[in-house]
This record gives sequence, C-alpha cells and structure tokens, in this order.
Amino acid sequence: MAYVYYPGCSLKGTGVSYEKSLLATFKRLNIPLQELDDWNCCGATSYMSISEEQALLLSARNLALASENDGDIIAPCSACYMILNRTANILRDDRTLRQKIVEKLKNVGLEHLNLSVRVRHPLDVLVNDVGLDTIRSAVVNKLTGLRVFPYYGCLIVRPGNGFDHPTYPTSLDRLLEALGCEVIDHPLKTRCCGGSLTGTLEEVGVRLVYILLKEAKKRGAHTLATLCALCQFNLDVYQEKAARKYNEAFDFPILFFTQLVAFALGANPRDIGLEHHFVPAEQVFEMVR
Amino acid sequence: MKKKVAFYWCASCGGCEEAVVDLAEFLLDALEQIEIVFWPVAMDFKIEDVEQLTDGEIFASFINGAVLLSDQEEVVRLLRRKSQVVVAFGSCSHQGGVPGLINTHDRQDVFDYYYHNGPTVQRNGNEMPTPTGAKAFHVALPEYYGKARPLNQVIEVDYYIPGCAPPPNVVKDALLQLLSDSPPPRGTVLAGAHSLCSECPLNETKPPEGFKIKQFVRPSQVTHIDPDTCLLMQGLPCLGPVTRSGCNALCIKGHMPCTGCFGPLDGVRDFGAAALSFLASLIDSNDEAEIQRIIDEGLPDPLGTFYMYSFPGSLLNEVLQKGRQKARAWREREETVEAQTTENQ
Amino acid sequence: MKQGNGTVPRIGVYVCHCGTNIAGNVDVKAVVDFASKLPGVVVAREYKYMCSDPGQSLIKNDIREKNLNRVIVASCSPHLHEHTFRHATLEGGQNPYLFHMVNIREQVSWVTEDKMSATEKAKALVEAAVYRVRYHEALETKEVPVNPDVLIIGGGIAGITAALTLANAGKKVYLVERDYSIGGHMAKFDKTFPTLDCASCILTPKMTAVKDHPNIHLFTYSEILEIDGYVGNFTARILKKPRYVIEDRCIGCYVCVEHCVYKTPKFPSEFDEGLGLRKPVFIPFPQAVPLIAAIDPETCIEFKSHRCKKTCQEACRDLVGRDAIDFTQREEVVEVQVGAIIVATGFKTFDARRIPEYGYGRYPNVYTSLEIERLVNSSGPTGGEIVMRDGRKPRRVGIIHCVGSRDRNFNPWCSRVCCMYSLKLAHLVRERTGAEVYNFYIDIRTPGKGYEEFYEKLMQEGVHFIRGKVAEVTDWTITPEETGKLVIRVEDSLVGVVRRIPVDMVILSVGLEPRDDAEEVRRQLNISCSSEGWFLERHPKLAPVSTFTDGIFIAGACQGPKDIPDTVAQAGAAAAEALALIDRGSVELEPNIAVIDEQKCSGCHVCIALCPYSAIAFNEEKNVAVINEALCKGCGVCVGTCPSKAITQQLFTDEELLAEIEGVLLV
Amino acid sequence: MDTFEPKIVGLFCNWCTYLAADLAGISRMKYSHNLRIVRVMCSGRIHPEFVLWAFRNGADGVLIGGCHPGDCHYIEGNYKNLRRFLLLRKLLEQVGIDPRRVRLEWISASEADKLKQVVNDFAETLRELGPFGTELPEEPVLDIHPKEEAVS
Repeated sequence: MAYVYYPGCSLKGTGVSYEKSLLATFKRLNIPLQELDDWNCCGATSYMSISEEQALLLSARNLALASENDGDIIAPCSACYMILNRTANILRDDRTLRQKIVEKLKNVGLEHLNLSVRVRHPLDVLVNDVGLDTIRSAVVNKLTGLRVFPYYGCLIVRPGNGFDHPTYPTSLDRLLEALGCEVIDHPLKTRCCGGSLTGTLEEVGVRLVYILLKEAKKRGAHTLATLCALCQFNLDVYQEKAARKYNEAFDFPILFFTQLVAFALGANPRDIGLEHHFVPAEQVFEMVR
Repeated sequence: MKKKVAFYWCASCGGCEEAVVDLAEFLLDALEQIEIVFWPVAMDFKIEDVEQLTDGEIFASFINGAVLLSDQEEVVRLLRRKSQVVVAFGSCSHQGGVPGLINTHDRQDVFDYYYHNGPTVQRNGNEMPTPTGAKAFHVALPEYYGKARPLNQVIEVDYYIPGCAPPPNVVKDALLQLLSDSPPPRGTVLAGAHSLCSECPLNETKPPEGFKIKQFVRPSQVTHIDPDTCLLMQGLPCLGPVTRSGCNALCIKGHMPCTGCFGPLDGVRDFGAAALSFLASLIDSNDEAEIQRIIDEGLPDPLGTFYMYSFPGSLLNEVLQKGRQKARAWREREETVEAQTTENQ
Repeated sequence: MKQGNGTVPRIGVYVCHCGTNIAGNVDVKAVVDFASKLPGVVVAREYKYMCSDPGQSLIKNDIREKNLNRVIVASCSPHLHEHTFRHATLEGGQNPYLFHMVNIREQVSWVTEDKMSATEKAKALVEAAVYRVRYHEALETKEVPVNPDVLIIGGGIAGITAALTLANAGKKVYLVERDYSIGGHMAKFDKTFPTLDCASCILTPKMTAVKDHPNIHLFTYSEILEIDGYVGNFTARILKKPRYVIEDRCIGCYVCVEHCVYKTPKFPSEFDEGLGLRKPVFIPFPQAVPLIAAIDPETCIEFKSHRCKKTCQEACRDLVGRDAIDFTQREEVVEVQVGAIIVATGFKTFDARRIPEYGYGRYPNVYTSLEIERLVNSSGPTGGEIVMRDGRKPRRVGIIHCVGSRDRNFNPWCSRVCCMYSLKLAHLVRERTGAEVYNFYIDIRTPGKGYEEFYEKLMQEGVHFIRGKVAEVTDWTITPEETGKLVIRVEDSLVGVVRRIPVDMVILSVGLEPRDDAEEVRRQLNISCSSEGWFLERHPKLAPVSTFTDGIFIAGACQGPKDIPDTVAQAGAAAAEALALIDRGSVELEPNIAVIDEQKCSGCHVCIALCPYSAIAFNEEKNVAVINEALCKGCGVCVGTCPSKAITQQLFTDEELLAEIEGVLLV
Repeated sequence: MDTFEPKIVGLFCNWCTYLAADLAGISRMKYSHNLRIVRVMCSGRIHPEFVLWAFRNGADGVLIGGCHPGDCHYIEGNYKNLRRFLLLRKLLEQVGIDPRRVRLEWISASEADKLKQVVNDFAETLRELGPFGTELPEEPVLDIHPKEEAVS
C-alpha cells in the first residue's frame, strides 16, 4: 500500500526529528511514502475562527491535491490530522458549502476533490495497516528494559476520529510493547500537555507540563513517547522552566514514538533527529545498548 | 338453412388460417351446416359482398390477428355489425399476441427497424410508406397505428378461441359448441378450464411434496431434456401452471416448455404477473445476490418470457398507458402554470 | 369501482376523535362529510371515544336500526382495538368480519406534520376501507383446544413466581433454567431494598417450593432449542446439557466436592462473580435448587486428559453409595407440549470495562455492584466481611451511579434499580465497616413505596452525596492524603467545582441490559424486541405482559429494567394471563387462513413446497392441492403464488386488497 | 410552481413494518405524509399484480415492508417476496419504469426510526423522479377510434 505524506509546517520546523524518524521508519518497513507535492498550510491556527470558509478552502486544497494520487494521507502532526479530517467531514455533510469550495478549487485548476480520501495518523497506520506482528518480526534492536510513558495528547483520539478509545487509548501502548519496551500504564494518556497555553498563560502551561513529567518520573519511566510535534516541543523545551518553578530536577528525554520505532527497526541513531532535542535524548538509546 | 360464417385476418402470421385448413375432413363435414361468405385468404369475396348483407345476417365471424392498421379496424367493425357472434380466433386476436410486443416500442423505432435497420433489410435511401401512398394510382395505404390491440379492445367479442395457432381439436370443439343448441355463455374462452398441468402427461412426475428451482435454462441452452420429467423441474421456464389447457400439452410433448399462448385462466387479471409470481416464488434461494444471479442468468427477458402473447391486453400495458397520460397531464399543467407566471410578469 | 360480493353493501363509517389524539391533527368532521358521500355508505358519524361504551353502542344501534351490513371504524391501530369493534359488530347482530378498521391515529394524526395533509390521508384510508369492505364476507372462526400446560423460560424470581402461581392453580408447569440452579440474580443478593430483608430468607423458600411442587417440572442447566406451533398448542424442544451428575441419584452431600483431586478450590466461582473459588466439581451455592453437584468439563482433569483418578466418582460410589457421577453423560433433547409460554429471561449487567476511565479491570479495588453484593453476602466468598482484593478493609468508599445508564455513549435508559441498590450498598458498607461512603449521582431516583424514606434515612446516617457525573477514577495522586488511594474526579455540580475524592474502594453501579442472546430468544419465539433489545410488550400500558404473538407472555427484566417488587407483580400478571387463556379451554383462531377452491385448482404443485408449515398436501385422486386448516397460519404465500388463482386468503382476498389499493389512491 | 407530491402505497406486513409504523406513531415521529399503508399479514402475500395495480391506479411509488431476513413471523415469507420483487423490478426496468419506484425494505417492529427515514427518503426520491410515467418516452397521441358498443 502506498501513502501520501503530508508534513505540515511542524515537521519541517520544530518537529524535524519527527519527520526524520518517520521517514526512517517507513524506509525500514519498505513502505513508500511520497510527500504531497505543493502542499500548503493545513488551516489550523487561527484561520478557522476568522473565516471558516477560507480556512476550509485552504485545508481542502490539500485534500484536492491528494485526490490526484491513490492512497491515504498520512498526517503526523496532531493538528494537521485533526483539521484535515474535520474539513473532509464538514464538506461531506454540508452540500452547499461543498459546492462553493469545489467551485473555488476549480478556479485554481483543481478539478477533483475526493472526500473519501482518508486522513490517517502514522500510529493508526503502523498498528492497523502494517500490524503489530509485522513490526514485532521486523524489530532488530529490541528495546528491552526501557520503561516508556506513552502519551497521546489531546487531539488524535478525539471522539469521531475513531481509531482508538477517546479517553483510554491503547494503540501506542501495544506498539511500544511490540518493540520490547516496558510500557507504563497511567491515567494521563490524553491529558493536556499545556502546549497551547505556554505561549499565552505560561503559568498554567508550565504547571501542566510539570504534572506530566512528575507522573512519568514517579512511575519510573526512562522516557516519554509522544505523537505530536507540539507536545514534544512543549514537554522538551519547558522542562527547565517547570523544574525551576517546582524546584524539582527532571532531565527527562521526550521522544517521538517514531524515534523508538525507527531505532528498534534498525535505523541509525544518527538519522532519527536526536540532535534536535533540548534534553539530550541519546542517553535513552545508550541505555538499551 | 346453412349458417353464414366469415373468416378474417388482421395482424397475424397466417398460422390461424392454416389452423382452419388443418380441420381437414371436419371442415368438409361442417360445410353441410355452414356457408362461408367471406374468407379473404382462401376465397374471392370482396368487402362489398359483406356490406350488402343485412345486419346480423352472418351467424359467426372468426377473426384472427391483432388490430394494427386502420383497414383492419374498418373490416372488423363491419363484421361486428353483420354478425350475431364474433369469435376472436387465436392468441393475437385473443390477447394481442406476438405482434403486440411492438407496443413496447416507439412507433418510429419500429419503422426504422422495419424499413432501414433490420439485419435483412437492404437500405435504399429513406423510403417510408405513407398513408396517402402514391397519388398517381389513387391507392391509399391504411394507417399504421403503432399499437396492436386485441380484438376486444376494438369491438365487442362474444367468444375466444385461444392458441398460437389454435390446434384443430380446440377449433373443432369450439365450432361444435357454437353450433349446438345451447352455446356457452358469452365471453367464454373456448378451451380448458384448468391450467395446462391438469392435462400435461408430465404432471405426475412432480413429487407430492412439491419442488423448487435452483436455476433457469432456456431450451437452446440445454443439450439434453429428460422427456419423462416435468420440464419446469428441469429449470425450463415452462408456463404450463399459469396457462389455460386445451392443447393437450402439444409443446411439452415436443419437449418444449409452454410459452403461454392459450393465455390465463378465468380470474387471472394479468397473465405475466401471475407467471412471474409463481416462477420467482419457486426459486430455491434466500440469498439476494444468488436470487439476482439466477434471475439474470436464466430469465434475461422477463417481458418476452411472461408477456409473449398477452402484452397489449395486460395490466402492465395499462400501467404504462396510464403513466404516460399522467406524465403528460403533469407536463401540460406545469407548462400552463409557467405560461401564466410569465404572463403575470 | 369494482362490484362487491353480491350483497348490497350498507356501510357505517365511524370516525374517532380519540380525545385530541386524532381530532387535534385531523379535521374529523371533514372526514365524516367525505365518508358520508362515498358509495354504499349509509351512515357516517364522529365520536369522541369510539372504544367507549357509548361509542360502541353507536355501532350496535346503527346495525339494528339502519340495517348496516358493513362497519368501518377509523381510529387507532387494529392491533389495539380491532377486537373491540369486531365484538361490537357481533353484538349488533352482524358477523364480526364484516368490520374493518382504519388506522388514523398511529399512522396519520400522530405522524403527520400539518392538519391538512393528515386530513387528506385520513380520507384516503377511509375511502380505501369503503372500497374494501364491499368484498368482506361473513366468516366462521375456528376454535382450537388449548393445552393446559405452561412453559416458563427463566428461573429467576419472575419465572419462580409465575411457576408457583400457575402450579398452585393446578396447572402443569415446565420451568426451564439455563444455569445449574434457579434463583437468578436475586439469589446473589444479600439484602433487598428498601426493607433490608435478607434475599435468601425470602427467596429460598420459594425455590424449595418450586422443587417440591408436584405440578412443576424443573429443567435446570437446560436451554430452549426450538419453539413451534401457535397459541394453545406450542411444542418446545428443550436441550438438557450434561452436568455429569445423575440428577435423581445426587443428594447434594458435597462428598464428591470434598474428595475432588483438587484439595482446595482453584477456579473462579461464577456464582461469586469470580471473587470466590470453586473446584471442577461443585455445587454453585449452598441454597441451590436443585441441590445437585455438577462437573465443569472446562476445568475437570478427566475431561482434559482422561487421566484423573476420579476420586469424586469413587467417593460417591463407595462412601455415599449413590454412584451419581457419570462422565459419559450426554446432552438430551426433551420435547414438551404446552398451551402458553412465559418468557422471564431477565437481564445482564453492563460490562464496566466498556468505560475504561473508571478503571474496572485495571485497578483491583474497583468493583461492580454485583461483586459487592457477593462481598456483603454472609454466604459469599468472604462470609460477609468487606475486604478488598488486597486484603485491606476500606475506610473510604465511592459509589458511582449510572454506570452505563443514562449515557448516550452506552445506554440511554435509566436502569431503575441502581439508585436504590446503591443506597442499600452504601448502608451495608457503612454498617459493616464504618467507612465514609460517597455516592456520586446524576439524579437520585427513588419512586417506590418506602424508597424516598430510605434515601432520607441514608442521608441521616451520614452517607455523602455528591451530584455530578464522575469523569474518571485514577491512580494519579497529588497530595499526601491521596497517596495509595484511588482518586475519583468529578465536577460537583451543586457547588460548581471540580473535586478529587480519594477513596480505597470504588463501587460501579452498573446498569441493566438485555441479555446477549435476547435476539436469539426473540427469533425462537417469534416475538419482537424494542430497538434496545428488551422484549416488546403488546401495549406499554394496557398489555404490558402480552406480546404480539398470542399465547406468549413476558415477565420481569427481560421486558425492561425492573426491581423485585415490579418483577414479582409482572410475573403474577403473566401467570394470570396464561391462566385466563388456559381456563377458557379453547381459542378462536383468526379466520385469515388460505382456502383452496378445488374446482379451480389445476394440480400444478407450485404452492406445495412454498408453504412454510407444510400445510399443503397433494390429493392424487382429485389431482388438487389440499390445505390442512389446522396447520395453516395465514401468511398468504401460497395465495400470492397460485397461478390458477384457486387459493384465496380470508380477510385478505385479492379483491379486498386490490380494492383497498385502488381506494387509497383516490384522494 | 407547486411542487409535485408523490403518492406512495405501502404494502406492509402485519408483524414488522406495520408495527414499526405504529411505533412511529406512538413515538410521535413526523414523517412525509405521502405514504398510505395497506396491511397484509406477510410480505409473502404480496403478488406482483398488487404493485402493478397500485401504479395503474395512480401510485408514484410502492414501498414493500417486511421483516428482516431470518425474522419472518411466517419463517420465510419475506424471502418469497424478495424473489418476486427482484424479478418484478427487472421487468419494470425492462419496460422503461425507473426501478427506484419500487422499494423493498426490511423494517422490524422496533425500527420506527428506520421507517421514518425510509419514507422520507423514498418521498424525496420520488419528488425528484416526478410523477409515475415521467421516465417513459413520450409518444404521439394516436387517433385510435374508441371501441364500439355491442350491437345486440
């Protein structure tokens, strides 16, 4: 099966290690991943609250571009994933709006808008398409003994997106188990990381960062695995502030789940973007070796 | 005094005329009692001869074929006036018959096919017959109605002799009944009262617990037909159960399934619907896809299968007529409303 | 219009207002005016309630005074009042089948947006009836005797109550229970609300009475395979599963259990909700009826390896002299004939794992209410002592109400019993452990005799009530006092703050659901289910224990969530309905059977294999098909098939239906 | 211009779809007023002629309602109806009638919601299709003389 890769702005910026490790993962699994040509902003950020129609148009342009190809879209950033799905849903349900959008897309030469194209998260694809058995058998570096705190964030299992339970998801747990990790069960899997607040209400945001880090540490985790560029950035970068504010040292590496997968599948640790982390992440992999 | 009798043919193949000739010696005996006053296919009488008869002078007119052309209509109306008894003779006259299937086609399509597109037609420009004909010869062609009608849609009919063509035994019995002192009540179909199964020699090969059908096959698709087993049970869509008896299962004896030329029994409103219902009910499957497959493979032409002889007089045809009328009325109404709206503006 | 059946129809049309139910959305007067002008209509009237006595008298008087020979009532569904008006027609002196009912309430006034369309639709349906009735003929009903025996499916408190009521009235009852013992859910409870009398004390005597009653034939560990037949004459095939113990030899002495090769119980006991253990050979609980041992082939060594020393068998033979254990026992099918069936298959509890945020299955100290019932039960796995899975006694206990109920993600309905049993458990836990007990509720619903008073009492006892839907049960602790506890996070909607309540033990008050196999049972019995899966009663108010299939009644929680008093009342009602049917001795069958006109039948065999009841046979001599009236149930399949139109269905003849179709399209 | 309102004849079995229609009423669901219900005991009773007769008398659509497969009150009457329905639909299509005008739905006694949705949807489809016959090719009106009355 072929997939169309929609990186969105994060994976080219703050989340570049997410992109590197994702591409490495798919390469190790021999699954072609073609970046969508000429993609644009997914339409997240504040567009939606200023002009819904324009935001949808922006978002739908990506769907229209992807309609030229076969295969599902893979959107690793949680915000892209949600916005693209949301756009497809809104346009499927609202005929009038759909007609407007289709007209406007035609004006820019996009004749075809296939709303049945599926927007997928790489976690969903790895667990449900590739399958845990395949992954288990492809593992080269088993992550035995690594205690991982799986963290899903607020967006990807929201009700309606539907590949896992909205309050107590298990896909990531099962994937990490397949890599040989020791997965820590905990109740904060979908609790807010503070990412949308650290920039505006820093005090609240940092407190939320602290809650997650503290709980992960308390439960004896070596690292925390995220699925979202913003979560990773937030928990990584604000770790120091949280430590200062609550007077508690962390030095706790925050990984993208794809970094763990890619490494386990035999990717070179130099190719999975470890150099971009604030809290040094190499220690995690040294621990395994 | 001999009773005067007339024969006439409308849109038919000529088989019904043959059926009269097939009476052979019986025809000669009958001539002791009857006198033929009109029989265009065999004897040289003219319309004028009939016109000169007084009304009701003819005892019985036997009219075969469906009414498709204006001259046919004129003659049957004339015969109606001159006859005490009118007998619709054969399937076409009885129910519309095979020519009746043209009713499912547009008039223009029929002409195009007949004069231009048919595989056996050599094209010579765009020649088409026109009712006015070639003026130089003072000959006018009769008008083609485009729709075939059974006789009872044109004139009152007293009796029906079914069959395509009616077999000699049926014609003979009918004649005897008509000539007897106590003729059957008007409207009677002069053949059996039950369906063909009642006289079919293969009926007794059906198991007492009944049967179902796993697939339908057309006679041309089977290499071997078991002559000693009910054809329906072998998957041949035999319409014997729904068709009036009287022919002594002639086709069955020739290893061909009944196609229903004798028409329905009394009380059956639509031959095709009744045939469809019983055949479909017998399909041995409860799976929608499988049923659809059995139908598509075995009964590709339901119209031709179930309405081969009965379409013009059928409820189905009436449905189509009413539908066209209804659609036309709606269109006209819409146009009027539209015109009014424009006017008001 | 087509001609009728010969008699000149003199039709009376009666349009019912049904208060405002019909008149509120249908212009009844316009319908009556319209009807009065239809051909054959002699009189058309409106009336406020046609089903009332004066309403029916209108019909009776008109039949007598105006010589009516057809009656049409346009009112509610024929499923509700067809019988009423047929009876009125009969009392007026006409054959009841000259009556026809038009449904302008359920299918017109209640479902149509505007009054004009509704009135048009009502007119169309009335005209259809006027067309139809001219073909109606006087019909004779057939009476068939009713078998006086009754089958009851389900041996919980509903089945037990119904069985005893019927047996005490002298009727023979077959009581079929799927489990090893009768008693159902109630047998697992310790106390019952609101009186707190001990469930065993009130249930056990009834269970014993069932066993000892000469009129009750008990089938335990048995299931219904197939139900055939019709009202008054059902045949049931019952599958008796092997318990590997010969029932009439076992005396319930426990010697086999004691001598099992397993010295101590090792497997989770189903009766104790897995909180206690049992051996492969066991008696489910000490008050079981019948008190007979059973062997579970899933856990018994003999069944797994055939290499067991079979000490249980030996002990039974040598020590007790009964030789009751039979490893070769096979399943057995028993066929019984009955006249009526009572379905009392009960409910199942909501699977709390479906709400992972409540942590059931992940946190050992989260329990379902049914598990707590066993824990507080003095004959339960802990002898009535409330200790948690880790052996500690809880000091703070949270009870979460409405788990799986009143929740659009799961079940929208209120399970009706959870508030009260939660209060009961709160009381028992507090009484036995002195723990602080917190109830988390959306609304407290206590509509029942003595229920509100019980709630009041609990509040005075110092049980805490927090109004709010619990968000999660978590082991994410923040403060020192939370450490080692489970935290219940909830928005206290009376105070308007989010609270974190640390507790030792969480009790999930799981709701009631239809049993998993309700759908299968429904099919076997040919009854209906609501879309939620509860068995559907014939009328929610007036026929709560009848079903749409005559002779089959429902009782207890299989019809919807119910507490014990309601269940017992309903079981009594079902038994009374069954008795009424049996004591009448015979039932009139609807005359809607198929009839073959031998004169017309061509003997083509087409109908024979299509009859689902094999009611059609072929008469070789006459060369015609023959319908066995006793077997015909009146589906009309053969009628829709007969190529000779020799078969008609009474009440649904071609003429009647075609006239109705024609008439319905005229307006 | 006023919109076209189709007439729908519902041929409903007594045990499932008719009860679903009753339940829709009890639940006070509002649905398209175009449906007129004729009750039969079982969908297996329905003869193709009934459908033709409905169209002949002015119906724009016919909705046949029966119990779900496997649920028939009479074991398998609904399957017999299904067989006839599929063949009838093929015939109607062959003579130019839009097959969407006949619809077979399995609606159980509890599925009032489904009934409502099916009726609304069917009415909408028929509104789009227009009056029965719209899809048939228009033909010239022929001047065929009416039938003559009997002489005798």
